[in-house]
Amino acid sequence: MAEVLDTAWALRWIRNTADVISAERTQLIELDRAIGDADHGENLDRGFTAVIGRIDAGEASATPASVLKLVAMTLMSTVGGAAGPLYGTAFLRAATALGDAEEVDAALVATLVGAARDGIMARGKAEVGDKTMVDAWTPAADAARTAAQDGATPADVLAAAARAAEAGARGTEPLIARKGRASYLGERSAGHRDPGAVSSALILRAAADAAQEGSA
Amino acid sequence: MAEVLDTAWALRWIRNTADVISAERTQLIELDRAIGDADHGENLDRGFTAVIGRIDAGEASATPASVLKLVAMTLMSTVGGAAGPLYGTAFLRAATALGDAEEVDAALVATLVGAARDGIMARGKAEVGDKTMVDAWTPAADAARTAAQDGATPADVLAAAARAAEAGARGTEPLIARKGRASYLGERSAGHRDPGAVSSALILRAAADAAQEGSA
Amino acid sequence: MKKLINDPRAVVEESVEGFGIAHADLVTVHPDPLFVVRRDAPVQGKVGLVSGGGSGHEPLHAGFVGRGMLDAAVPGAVFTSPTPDAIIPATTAVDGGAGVLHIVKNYTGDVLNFETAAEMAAADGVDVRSVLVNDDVAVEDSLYTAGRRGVGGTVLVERIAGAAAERGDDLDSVAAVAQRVIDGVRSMGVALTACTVPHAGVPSFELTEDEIEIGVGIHGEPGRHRIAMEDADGITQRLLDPITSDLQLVSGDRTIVMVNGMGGTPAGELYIVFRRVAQLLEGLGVRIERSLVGNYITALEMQGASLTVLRADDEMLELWDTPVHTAALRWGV
Amino acid sequence: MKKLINDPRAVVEESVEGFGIAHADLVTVHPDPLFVVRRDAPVQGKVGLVSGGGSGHEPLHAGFVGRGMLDAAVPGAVFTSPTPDAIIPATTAVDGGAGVLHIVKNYTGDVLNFETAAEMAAADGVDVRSVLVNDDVAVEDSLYTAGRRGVGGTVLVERIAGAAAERGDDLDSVAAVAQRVIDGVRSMGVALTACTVPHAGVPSFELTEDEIEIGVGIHGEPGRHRIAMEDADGITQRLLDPITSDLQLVSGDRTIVMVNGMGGTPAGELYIVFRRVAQLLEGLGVRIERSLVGNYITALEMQGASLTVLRADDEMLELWDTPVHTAALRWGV
Ligand SMILES: Nc1ncnc2c1ncn2[C@@H]1O[C@H](COP(=O)(O)OP(=O)(O)O)[C@@H](O)[C@H]1O
Ligand SMILES: Nc1ncnc2c1ncn2[C@@H]1O[C@H](COP(=O)(O)OP(=O)(O)O)[C@@H](O)[C@H]1O
Ligand SMILES: [Mg+2]
Ligand SMILES: [Mg+2]
Ligand SMILES: [Mg+2]
Ligand SMILES: [Mg+2]
Repeated sequence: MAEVLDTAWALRWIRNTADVISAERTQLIELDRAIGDADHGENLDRGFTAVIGRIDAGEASATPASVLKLVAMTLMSTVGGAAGPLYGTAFLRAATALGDAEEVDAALVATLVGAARDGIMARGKAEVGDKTMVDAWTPAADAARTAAQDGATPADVLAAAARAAEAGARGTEPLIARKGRASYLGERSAGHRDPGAVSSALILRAAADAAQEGSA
Repeated sequence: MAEVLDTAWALRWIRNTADVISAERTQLIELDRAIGDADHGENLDRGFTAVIGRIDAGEASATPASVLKLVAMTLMSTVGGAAGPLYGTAFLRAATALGDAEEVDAALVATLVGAARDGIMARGKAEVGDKTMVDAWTPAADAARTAAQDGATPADVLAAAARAAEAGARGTEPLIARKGRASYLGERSAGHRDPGAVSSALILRAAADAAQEGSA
Repeated sequence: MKKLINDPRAVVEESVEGFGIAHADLVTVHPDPLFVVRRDAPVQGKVGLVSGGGSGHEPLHAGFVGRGMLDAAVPGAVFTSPTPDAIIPATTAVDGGAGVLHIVKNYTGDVLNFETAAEMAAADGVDVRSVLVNDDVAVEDSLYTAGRRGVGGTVLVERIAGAAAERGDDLDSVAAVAQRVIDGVRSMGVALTACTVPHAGVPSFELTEDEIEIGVGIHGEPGRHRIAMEDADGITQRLLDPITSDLQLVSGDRTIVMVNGMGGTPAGELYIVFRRVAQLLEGLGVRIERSLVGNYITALEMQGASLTVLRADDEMLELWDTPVHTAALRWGV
Repeated sequence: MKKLINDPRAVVEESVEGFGIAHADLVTVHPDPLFVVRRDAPVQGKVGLVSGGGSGHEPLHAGFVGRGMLDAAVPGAVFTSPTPDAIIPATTAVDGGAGVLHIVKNYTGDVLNFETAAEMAAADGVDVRSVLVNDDVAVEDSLYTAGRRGVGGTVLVERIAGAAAERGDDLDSVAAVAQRVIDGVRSMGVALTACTVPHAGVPSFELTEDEIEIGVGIHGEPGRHRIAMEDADGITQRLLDPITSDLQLVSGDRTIVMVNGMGGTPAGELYIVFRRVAQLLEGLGVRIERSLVGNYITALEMQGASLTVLRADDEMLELWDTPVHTAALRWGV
């Protein structure tokens, strides 16, 4: 197992994300249709397609942070809705946390995930339990920190984060939404998974897979 | 068999008509939905309901013609669409043909039906075969004249007219409409009976039944 | 059938009553027989303009009563032309001594009822003239049909003739300009869904999820062709082609164009159609001098649109631009 | 799904392009990033008004760009708030030196994107202020929700704040009158059918032939209660009651009332609703001083309506009556 992740990992992460968002576009639209306005999958797909376009055009430069910053700026200007600024902020804070590091070790991976989570919470003011993407990112950040403290590899830190995010996303199902569009539904929001939490788990799983692939 | 019809007959005719139009309202709407605009049954039902209201209020006076004139004026001002002026004119001409006769014999019955037909043709400019109510009234007028010439009773003259009108209405089914709203459909109007021809047959059958009842 | 209505038989009365309350500054509603007149009617010395027809086409006609357009509108039952007993008092109510023009859409019912009313109003001493709008190119205009239907062109006739009346033209002149508009205007419609007449309770025709009706009328009458669903650009071409060929539009011609919603189609889609019309006409060298995009002559809640093109001359454009103040069309005031 | 569209992903661009052609006398369309500005923008010395939000609510917002209303509209994808990269240039394009007011509907997405844009425009030296419209009484306004949604009241805020800006009020004053309108306006909607987002291709929710959704939003979000179909008078009461009680309307209050169609409901039905609103308010002694009946803020082709009531003071009424010249609202000019 590689002890550090690099720019190639960051690029694989984002390509994996674009692929899985495209593959899950319809499912994410369906989830949002149930308790929102049926656009989450469409918006993210549009955003990550634009990101890949800019990566293919050679706009990302040498460091992992430069990749994440490009993602942040592109999502901010192409996704719209709630998820655009939230993911935009998440990737921006993650990029800032990485600074100009060319290699990302386990501790820095945990920091990255935590910074993304903090960005989402700062921007959206949601708490754990409000049935939002925070319910995926908070357990993910906690799991990442614990794994890194326990000496896991970067890939394993990300795998722990992805697992926790997936459990968190599943856990949104019974909750009553208190933030975002689903909150208008009150108790009728219970019984559906939060689309943003589900897409968050997909993004973190893509990161873990990218780390896994790099070390294979 | 009575050799003459009177004002009671005229009133029975119109009540019968109101009843049968109300009973066949939906069928007439359906016929008009197929090749027109789905209002023929509604319009006639509204019109004859209004006629009955005015009869019940005692507006019709002593002669058969006065009943038919009331029908004419009421239909003219409550039915609208093509059928309103057409039936209005038909009943007006029929009333005029009766003059102030208190008793209507077989010859006058035939004259009445012929006058109604002439009124419809003068107003609507349709010919036999254009798939309109003319295709019911023309054979009815012809049959009435023949029956009267053959010495039939007024009730039998009307029965002959009703039978001919019913056959005429059935005969509109294969025709391509050349007048009225159904003409917009061109060849697509074939295969449906003309609603106005069907309602015309109902009106003439009501007249025959009223004569029959009176002589029973 | 789900509609925001009470008794299906009171739909027209209640709707016009609400219209009268909302636009009390513009119109007076006479409840029985039902007709709507301009609040300051009769305008002395001005030709009065009366139109009417079945209801369900709102804002036509009551929405076009007011300065620079109609003096009276006579709403019939849904999709059923009004009766002479309503048309006659509407006619006399707007006669300011200069005569009255009836603007009649070419449907047998409208023609017969307005004809009767005109005769009787004339007998009462009103100078009545009529014009017949028949702009629907979906219908063959021949000796063997009732002729083309009157559809979207009616709005343009009412506006331009209304402007001529407002500036003081006499009855002959107003009738003449109305006729010139009629001669130069053509329309064509498409339905994506059918509409449901309240008293009928079921849709006027059936279209599957993949079918559309080209050449549909404004009464849920089936159109000329039923074809598989196409994209907006394709449909727009199908609406425009018969119009340009019937009008024989050539490069340099100047037009007024209306893209009209049938009632259930959102404005965003109408602008997509308008965009394509503009592109296609530009390709032909035909100029759009003025345009309307929106719901002007509808068929209840039908989804679909119609396209109307008028070959306009200087006078029509000048009349078009004069002030108009009605519930549904307003500018310059 | 049958719509008059081409590529579902090009719906907004093509529609706004058509809008720009149809209303070239009023607006300029900037295609990329997409926003619409008043043709004479920036108006020197005038506070600039910018609004925007997801598309699919036409004529909101682009239909309200023009004299006496908005200076710019920023349309996002269908039902998706626009992004800062479009809001920022729209903001700077309409800054005539007197600052810019953002009129934001209260949805998380709109709030976050406008917030970001405002920060960045401020960093560019523009004096930016924001107001948040949250008039939908169907939603509980509490610490535990995202707060009430912004719906029909937005139209009234845009008109009245636009009038204040046009007469030369400074940024503080324009923001203050906008906030006063927000404080005094409430809305409630009903859906008879769902709408279909083009890229989703299936209706946003399902209603049977006998169900309606009371308290529906303008995005096909399910409402608060799903009930059995009722007649128009009953539904109107359900829309009005929560508004009058939330606003604590009392006899003698003066109001501006809007009965708004959701896109697929014909005008005739809206007037039936308006008639009932007028009767009920009259029963309460509440006066309707001004009214709008029509499609002003829609949810694609959804069938249904919303009711908006503003408790109006003298200044609001005076501002309301000043000239406005936009594609969808026009008077006095
Ligand atoms: N205040 C918030 N904080 C964190 N996440 C939020 C907040 N509001 C909404 N979200 C997330 O955004 C997701 C919806 O995103 P999207 O559908 O793209 O935006 P919109 O609701 O504007 O249509 C929700 O599923 C939820 O996870
Ligand atoms: N020119 C005409 N001459 C005779 N009958 C006609 C003519 N036009 C239409 N009709 C009759 O009128 C009937 C339709 O009546 P109705 O539905 O009440 O009127 P509308 O077509 O105005 O809705 C047709 O079925 C036809 O029999
Ligand atoms: Mg969404
Ligand atoms: Mg009919
Ligand atoms: Mg009819
Ligand atoms: Mg959205």
